[in-house]
Amino acid sequence: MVKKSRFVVVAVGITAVLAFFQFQSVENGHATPDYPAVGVRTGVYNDGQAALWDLNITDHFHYFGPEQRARGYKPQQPINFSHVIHVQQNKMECQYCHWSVNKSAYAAIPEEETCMGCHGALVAGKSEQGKKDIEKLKDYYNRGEPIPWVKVHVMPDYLKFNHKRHGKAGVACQECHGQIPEMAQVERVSSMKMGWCISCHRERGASIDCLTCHSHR
Amino acid sequence: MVESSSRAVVGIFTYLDDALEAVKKVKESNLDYRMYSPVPRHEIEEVTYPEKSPVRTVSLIAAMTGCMCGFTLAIMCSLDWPMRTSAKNIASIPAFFVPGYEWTILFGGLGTLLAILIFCRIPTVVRAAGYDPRFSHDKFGVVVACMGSQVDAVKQQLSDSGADEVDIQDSL
Amino acid sequence: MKHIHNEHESESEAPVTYAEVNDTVLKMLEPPGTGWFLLLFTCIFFLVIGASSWFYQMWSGYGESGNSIPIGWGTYITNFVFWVGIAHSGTLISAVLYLFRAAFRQPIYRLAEAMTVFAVMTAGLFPVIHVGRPWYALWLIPYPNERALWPNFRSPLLWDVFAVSTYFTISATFFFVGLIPDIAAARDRATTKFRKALYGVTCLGWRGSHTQWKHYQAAYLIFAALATPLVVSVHSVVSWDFAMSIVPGWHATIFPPYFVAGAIFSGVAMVITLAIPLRKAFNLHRLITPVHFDAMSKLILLTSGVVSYSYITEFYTAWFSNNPFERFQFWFRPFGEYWLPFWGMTFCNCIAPQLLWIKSLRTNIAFLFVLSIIINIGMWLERFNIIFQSLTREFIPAAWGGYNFSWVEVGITVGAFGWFGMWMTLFIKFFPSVAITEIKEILPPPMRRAKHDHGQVSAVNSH
Amino acid sequence: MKDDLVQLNKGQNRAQKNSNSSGLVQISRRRFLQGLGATTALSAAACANPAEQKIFPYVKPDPEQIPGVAVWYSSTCNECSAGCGIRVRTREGRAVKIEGNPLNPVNRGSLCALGQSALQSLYDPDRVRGPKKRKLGSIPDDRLREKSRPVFLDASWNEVYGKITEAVSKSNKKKVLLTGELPSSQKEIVEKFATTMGFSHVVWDPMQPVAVAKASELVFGTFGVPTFSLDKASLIVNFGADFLETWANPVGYARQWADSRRSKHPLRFVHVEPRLSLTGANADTWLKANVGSELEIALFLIKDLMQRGRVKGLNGEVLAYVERAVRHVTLEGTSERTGVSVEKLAAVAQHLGEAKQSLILAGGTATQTEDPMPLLVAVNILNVMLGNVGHTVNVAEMTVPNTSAEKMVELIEDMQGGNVDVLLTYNTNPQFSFPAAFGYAYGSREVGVVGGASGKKAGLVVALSSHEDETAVLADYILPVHTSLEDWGYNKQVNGSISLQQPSMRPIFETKSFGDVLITIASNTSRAISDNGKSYADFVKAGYLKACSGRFSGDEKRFWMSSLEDGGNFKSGSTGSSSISVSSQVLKVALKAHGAKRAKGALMLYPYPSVKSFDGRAANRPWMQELADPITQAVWGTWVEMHPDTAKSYGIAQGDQVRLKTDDGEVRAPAYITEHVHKDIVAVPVGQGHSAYGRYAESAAEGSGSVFGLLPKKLAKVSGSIVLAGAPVTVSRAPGAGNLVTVQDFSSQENRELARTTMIAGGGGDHHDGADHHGDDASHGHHEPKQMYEQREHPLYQWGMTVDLAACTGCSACVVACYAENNIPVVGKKIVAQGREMTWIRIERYYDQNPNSGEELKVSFLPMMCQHCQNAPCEPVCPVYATYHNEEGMNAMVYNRCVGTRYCSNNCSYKVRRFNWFQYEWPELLDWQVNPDVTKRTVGVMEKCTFCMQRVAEAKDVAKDLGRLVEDGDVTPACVQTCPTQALTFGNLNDPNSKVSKAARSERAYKVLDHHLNTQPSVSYLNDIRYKA
Repeated sequence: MVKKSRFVVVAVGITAVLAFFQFQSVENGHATPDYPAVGVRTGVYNDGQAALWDLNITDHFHYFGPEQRARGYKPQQPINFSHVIHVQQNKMECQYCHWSVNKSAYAAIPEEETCMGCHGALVAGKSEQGKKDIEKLKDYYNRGEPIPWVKVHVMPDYLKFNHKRHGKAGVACQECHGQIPEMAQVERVSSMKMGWCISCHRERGASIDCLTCHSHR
Repeated sequence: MVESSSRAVVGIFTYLDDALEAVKKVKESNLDYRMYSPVPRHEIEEVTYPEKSPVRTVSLIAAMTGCMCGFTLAIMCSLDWPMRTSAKNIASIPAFFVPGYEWTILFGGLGTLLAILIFCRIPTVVRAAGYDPRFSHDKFGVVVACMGSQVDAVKQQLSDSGADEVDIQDSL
Repeated sequence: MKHIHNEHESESEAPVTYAEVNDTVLKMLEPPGTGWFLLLFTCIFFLVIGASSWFYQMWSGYGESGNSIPIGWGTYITNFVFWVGIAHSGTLISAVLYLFRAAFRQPIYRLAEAMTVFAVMTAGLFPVIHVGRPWYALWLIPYPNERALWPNFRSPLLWDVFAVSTYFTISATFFFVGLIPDIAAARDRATTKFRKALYGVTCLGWRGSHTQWKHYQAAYLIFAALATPLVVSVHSVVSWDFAMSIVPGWHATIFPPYFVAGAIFSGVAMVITLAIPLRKAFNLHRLITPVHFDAMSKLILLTSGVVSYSYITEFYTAWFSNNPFERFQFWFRPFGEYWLPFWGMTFCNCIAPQLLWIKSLRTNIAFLFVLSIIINIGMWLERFNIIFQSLTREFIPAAWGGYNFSWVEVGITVGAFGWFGMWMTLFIKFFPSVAITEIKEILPPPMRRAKHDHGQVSAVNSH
Repeated sequence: MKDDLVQLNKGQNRAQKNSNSSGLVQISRRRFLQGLGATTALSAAACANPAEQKIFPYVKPDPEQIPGVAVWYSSTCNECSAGCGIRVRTREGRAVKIEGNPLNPVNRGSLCALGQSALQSLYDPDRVRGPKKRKLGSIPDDRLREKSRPVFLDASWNEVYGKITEAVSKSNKKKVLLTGELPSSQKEIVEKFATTMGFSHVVWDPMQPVAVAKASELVFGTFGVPTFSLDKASLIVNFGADFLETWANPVGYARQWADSRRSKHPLRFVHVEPRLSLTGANADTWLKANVGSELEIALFLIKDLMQRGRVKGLNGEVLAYVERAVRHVTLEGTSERTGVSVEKLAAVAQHLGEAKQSLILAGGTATQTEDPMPLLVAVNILNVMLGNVGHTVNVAEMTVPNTSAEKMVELIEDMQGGNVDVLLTYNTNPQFSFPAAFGYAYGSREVGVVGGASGKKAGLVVALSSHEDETAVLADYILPVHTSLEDWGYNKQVNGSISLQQPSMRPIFETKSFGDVLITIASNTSRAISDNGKSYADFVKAGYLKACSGRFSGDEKRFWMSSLEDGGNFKSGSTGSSSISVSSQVLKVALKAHGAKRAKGALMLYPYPSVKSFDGRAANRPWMQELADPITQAVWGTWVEMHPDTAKSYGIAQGDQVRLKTDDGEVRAPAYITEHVHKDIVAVPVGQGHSAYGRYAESAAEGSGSVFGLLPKKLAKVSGSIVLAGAPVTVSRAPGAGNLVTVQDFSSQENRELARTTMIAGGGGDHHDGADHHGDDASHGHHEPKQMYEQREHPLYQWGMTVDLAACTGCSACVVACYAENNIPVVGKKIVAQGREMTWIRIERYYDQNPNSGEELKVSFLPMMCQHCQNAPCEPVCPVYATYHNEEGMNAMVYNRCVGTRYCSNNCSYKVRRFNWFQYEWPELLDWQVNPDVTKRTVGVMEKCTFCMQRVAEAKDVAKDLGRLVEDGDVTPACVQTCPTQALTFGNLNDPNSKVSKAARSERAYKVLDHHLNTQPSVSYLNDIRYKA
């Protein structure tokens, strides 16, 4: 009898842990409720649901797959650029800096000159850290060196995501990138696994032809 | 050990017909018994368990479930994300006969295994009353469960039938 | 059962008793000698060669195999088909012959069935070895995944996944269920602690009570009935890997029966190859008798006939179809660049077995051993012919090309034999490789009052 | 070398760097290289997490660039002197693809294989990356064997400039500037430089048809190569001019030829040569005449015409001269001496006599013999007699080659005599391509400024070169100059159009423009060749605007900008002259056939340029090495073509190593046995056998030695060009196995009707009448079997392609285009030998003896790429849907779903699928060319032609922005775009008015194997058209 009960305890335990992660993933998705009012669920869809069942170890463990493709990847950047200050507090538009997002498949990282447009003479930073970072920026700029930003949204090869098309179809930035305006340090909030993309594509009646995303471009 | 407690009387037989003789007698006296043999014999079945085994039904149900699951899996998976290959139908039933068929067999087999485990009460760690290692070798055994008062009669009955040895054990 | 017994009697020896069966078979499980260890380590050595070859191939790239663009499948798929074929006769002997109540199966069936299970285990490795990205081979399994993708149920390769996995599960279950009473017998005789524990656990507490036997018998019959169609289906499905394609030389409706016959042919040969040394090593002469070899020889003769007929039919069909590609292919096989494997196959599979028409050769153990190996080589060549020859000369002459045999393939092929041999070697020392219960079943039960003609037997007592 | 090329990235399958998907990478070069180094280092640590990926912003925005959007630059191709217009596609500042400029009348949007491969010259990993000086004491050897390879040290520009200034000012002997054939702008600045600085200018380019130009002078009175109009002719008789491959303007001529061939009245094409060339393979009648007997045929044709009374344009002494020459010519005699049958000769003569408009051509190796003039003169006279001058032969628009072998010889003699003290070389490689017997290497060692420390060794030979080729390594200093893709320039065409050349990207290394180097040298010696210190770019702009003066009114700047956009100004000014009388200079040439002089026991050497090797400049470009030669189907390195009978007599079998020996040198190469060379010759492609030039060129040579090394030390009579053909060679079997790798080992179609031909009768008649199909009946092409399954519907698009075999010449430009566009790895000779080449499109070449006309040879070229079948056999067999059929009729291949069972390849009846057997990597610098729109494939996955779906996606993207559907012409896959003959068309089959659907409905259309297999390909082929003999 003892043995049987032990088995039950273990089973219940495992189920509970799984359920915890299950719900937590949903919880995470809803973590940032209402900024700005885009009125969509942010980066959830079926995130993690299928993945829980996925036996594909290569996608799950860092030993086999890159950590950079996991949700919650939050690398340290060379300059502590804060979207909170720029977007939330100063109400800048995403496209002001990421100007190519509606012109190209790629949403460009802003040129240093764009930064220098404000920071060159006008804005020196309020906090100590901020001042330091702006100095760093100026250093890079004066040396003519690009800032080696660390890629947050590392996508696997042979996936061609087109920002322009998604933008023009009315997909808000937050839907995939999460509440960037509230992030002092940018973090990957969506798994950006295929099932996640597909659930949205299905929901909105977008094409689920493989070549839509796995064409070369 | 109380007199009225149940006991197991174990008769060890060399000859099959002797053992069966003993079983018949035990059955007449309406006692609970178990017969051990090193080999399945239809003679034993005729005497001890003439009815059909329920295993067959379980297997049938499992196999039919398997067939359904196989086809369903194939069809549902294909329809979930319809992808055309060549000009073939999305749900091309002839092709799905293979998973359907294979799962019929697979489920049937696993169902049968389950049925054996259930009906034969295995795996078990419970020591069987009256079991003797010789029963897997070349001896037949008849174990009769009886109340302490019946022990002697049963013992007599078994030795009369030709048992080589008759032991008395505590029943579980 | 009766006539089997008569055959036993004809050997002018004392009839076999229940006790003798147990004694002889369980004696095989006694602590192994040097020879066994030597065999085991040889097998493991081969396995290490194979495993390291495979790892080398994964590390370096699939190009370490000999495949090229016209010949996308090569040695590995040949090995796959070969081992699946080997597996077949095991099921044939254990299940089909059980249903037909062919009593000659009893002494060899356990061996055949072990061979089935281990051969399927070996065969199952090859599709994984042969794919370009083995670490993604699990995508062939329909499991819910984060990509929301399912496999293609229209692909013969997926059928393979179903067929081979089902085959492995069923034959392993069948094998194990058959083993349970015998393990129980071993348990009852076990002396060492390790063996007691091993058998105690694996026999699942089997006692052999009348209800257990009743359900067991019923279930066993059902298993046999379920495994029987597998004998036909598994190799049919494997043959569809070829027959469902459009490659000249592959695209033929004769393939399923042809493959099944070939499988049984090679499987029986393999049983002989294994049974002869086993019989000698463990002195099983009284259990595995010339009668059994005679019966297996006849089976070989029959299947050789079927296989030869299939070869002829292939040629006839190619000619009759008036399809230029088919015609070219079947001209190419005997007279083209790779004529040697074709004629080797013809010799091994069609000509050599004809010697079995001679009765004395059917029970000549040495001859049978050699012949069985020849047949195994022939059957490997048959798969070679089907796979290589068809692919090397397909539709577009500009794309015709050759194969680059590599030592990596040889290593993996050798490793497969090591893998198979290792399991077989371990098995014969740890589990009864001759079916105790089933042999006992065909023996007359000890009766005090002889109802039939077995008065003699009943007089013989054990101990 | 191949190890460098195919860096088998062992065990690193998963950790592939995806530099191609990070379209934002735009950083300084140095930085980029550093990053590259870091990535490599990290990927060396197996099983570790891949390095965190960086994303680099621009420091300053580039107004031209939107990250992820290609920028195109119009320019001019400098690979040969035809001067095709090109458009260079750049992504984030890197040139990734070269295409033809559709506005340029020379090539009308097409480009040959060589022109496209210029990218790999730009990104040559062995490029000279900075100025270099020879290490003291490392003296170059004649043979430049590995051991004596000179060592170069880094130098600075100023150091070398200083040396040059010093040498020029000290110079008291000849100063020579040795260049290749230059585009107009460079020619102008060189002229200026030469006159100002007192340099003499010598030009060497082995590919220039100097003899043809000389013959024009003799017959028409002007030195130059006339412009031909192939499309106006109804009959072409060609003596060896490979105008579909390398001769004159191959892209333009191929287009003209094809336009006529697929028209209702196709021209008839007769080709005479001793070795089947690609051009000959496209002929209706291929005459394998005895070596040197081409003149006999020409004379016979003249005689035949005279008998027909067609002596227009000949009069007086010229007529007498011609009459004298053909007095003894008879049909039988000609047949006997040429080895061409009487019937064929008579037929050719008859066709010629009946043709409304014809064209006689001579060129190529046939006119680079010891005495080429008689043939060329006879051909010109034939053109005059036939009235072709002014119609198909435009003598008013003559290209004038500056190349002069005589001047080269003079220069070498001067050098050997110590009469030269400054030698600058640019864009030419005489050490490789000038007959070694003349001793250029020896001469260059004698060049020096007198007064140096140790006799000669203060010498000054400066190579202005972007590659360390054989000539450059002989120099004392190497100054790295821009490749044509980094430089400015313009080229004036004979018809008056001017094409402009502009840099398509910033220079990769510390290189300078050739023009700027000259300007600096001049200014350092206080002499100016450009106005007050202006750069070469300014010189080009000024020169261009001056040349265009009168072509524009108004804003000069706007005109300049629009010219840059268009790639030049293409107003053609001149008109062809109507008729011409034969110059009496011709009388100097004895029109007498003397047959081939074959030394006893020796065969005649027949070197030829091919689309694959050209003159040798393509040798260090992996694409061109791996490209299968369309005729032999051989890859990497060189080979020796021999007739089976000849080979047998020497005991040589296919692939055996063969030694060719002349008095002047030796070549070892594997034998290629083919019936389509004359018994008396050994044919060897030129351009291979480099001893310097780079890793690919040198390793592919395998120590074979260059064919130019076999040539005799003599110049041709009258024309003064080098003697390419005819050197007697001793052939023997060399020890060891030759390394011959061909991608196609079987040449027969086995009657499988893969490449089909419509045989037409009659001279120039409408081929739609009396069409007679080669092989089975025509209905196969329009075979519509009953389908078992409902066919897939294609709501919007059904992409499809047609291939017009009548237009396809087999030139393989499409193959290189595909390599460039789709990031196809070059795998090297060893892996190709294993049957693992990666080309997505291949040119199948079949030899068929046409049953309708006896022994007539019929060569078919069949471009084979993924057929995108509607009933694709590959699709249903894939267990994981890695390949499937999409709504747009494409056979999709999803690489990252592929497990690698290779079942699809087995089941592909066209065998067009390619498998990544290893992890192929691009060596540093060549990887700059990788197209960011196309994924590099990892090990273990299948790949194949995608119909350039990245271009389809781009077109759809653009169309969507414009709110419309993709229209016909919006999408052109790389192969279709570049096809010189426009044999390929691509488009939407759903649209009944699209070009491709019209072509697919043509009655010539058929689908390969479809009638057997019902695969329903999306690619239709149009029957080849050939005349019955």
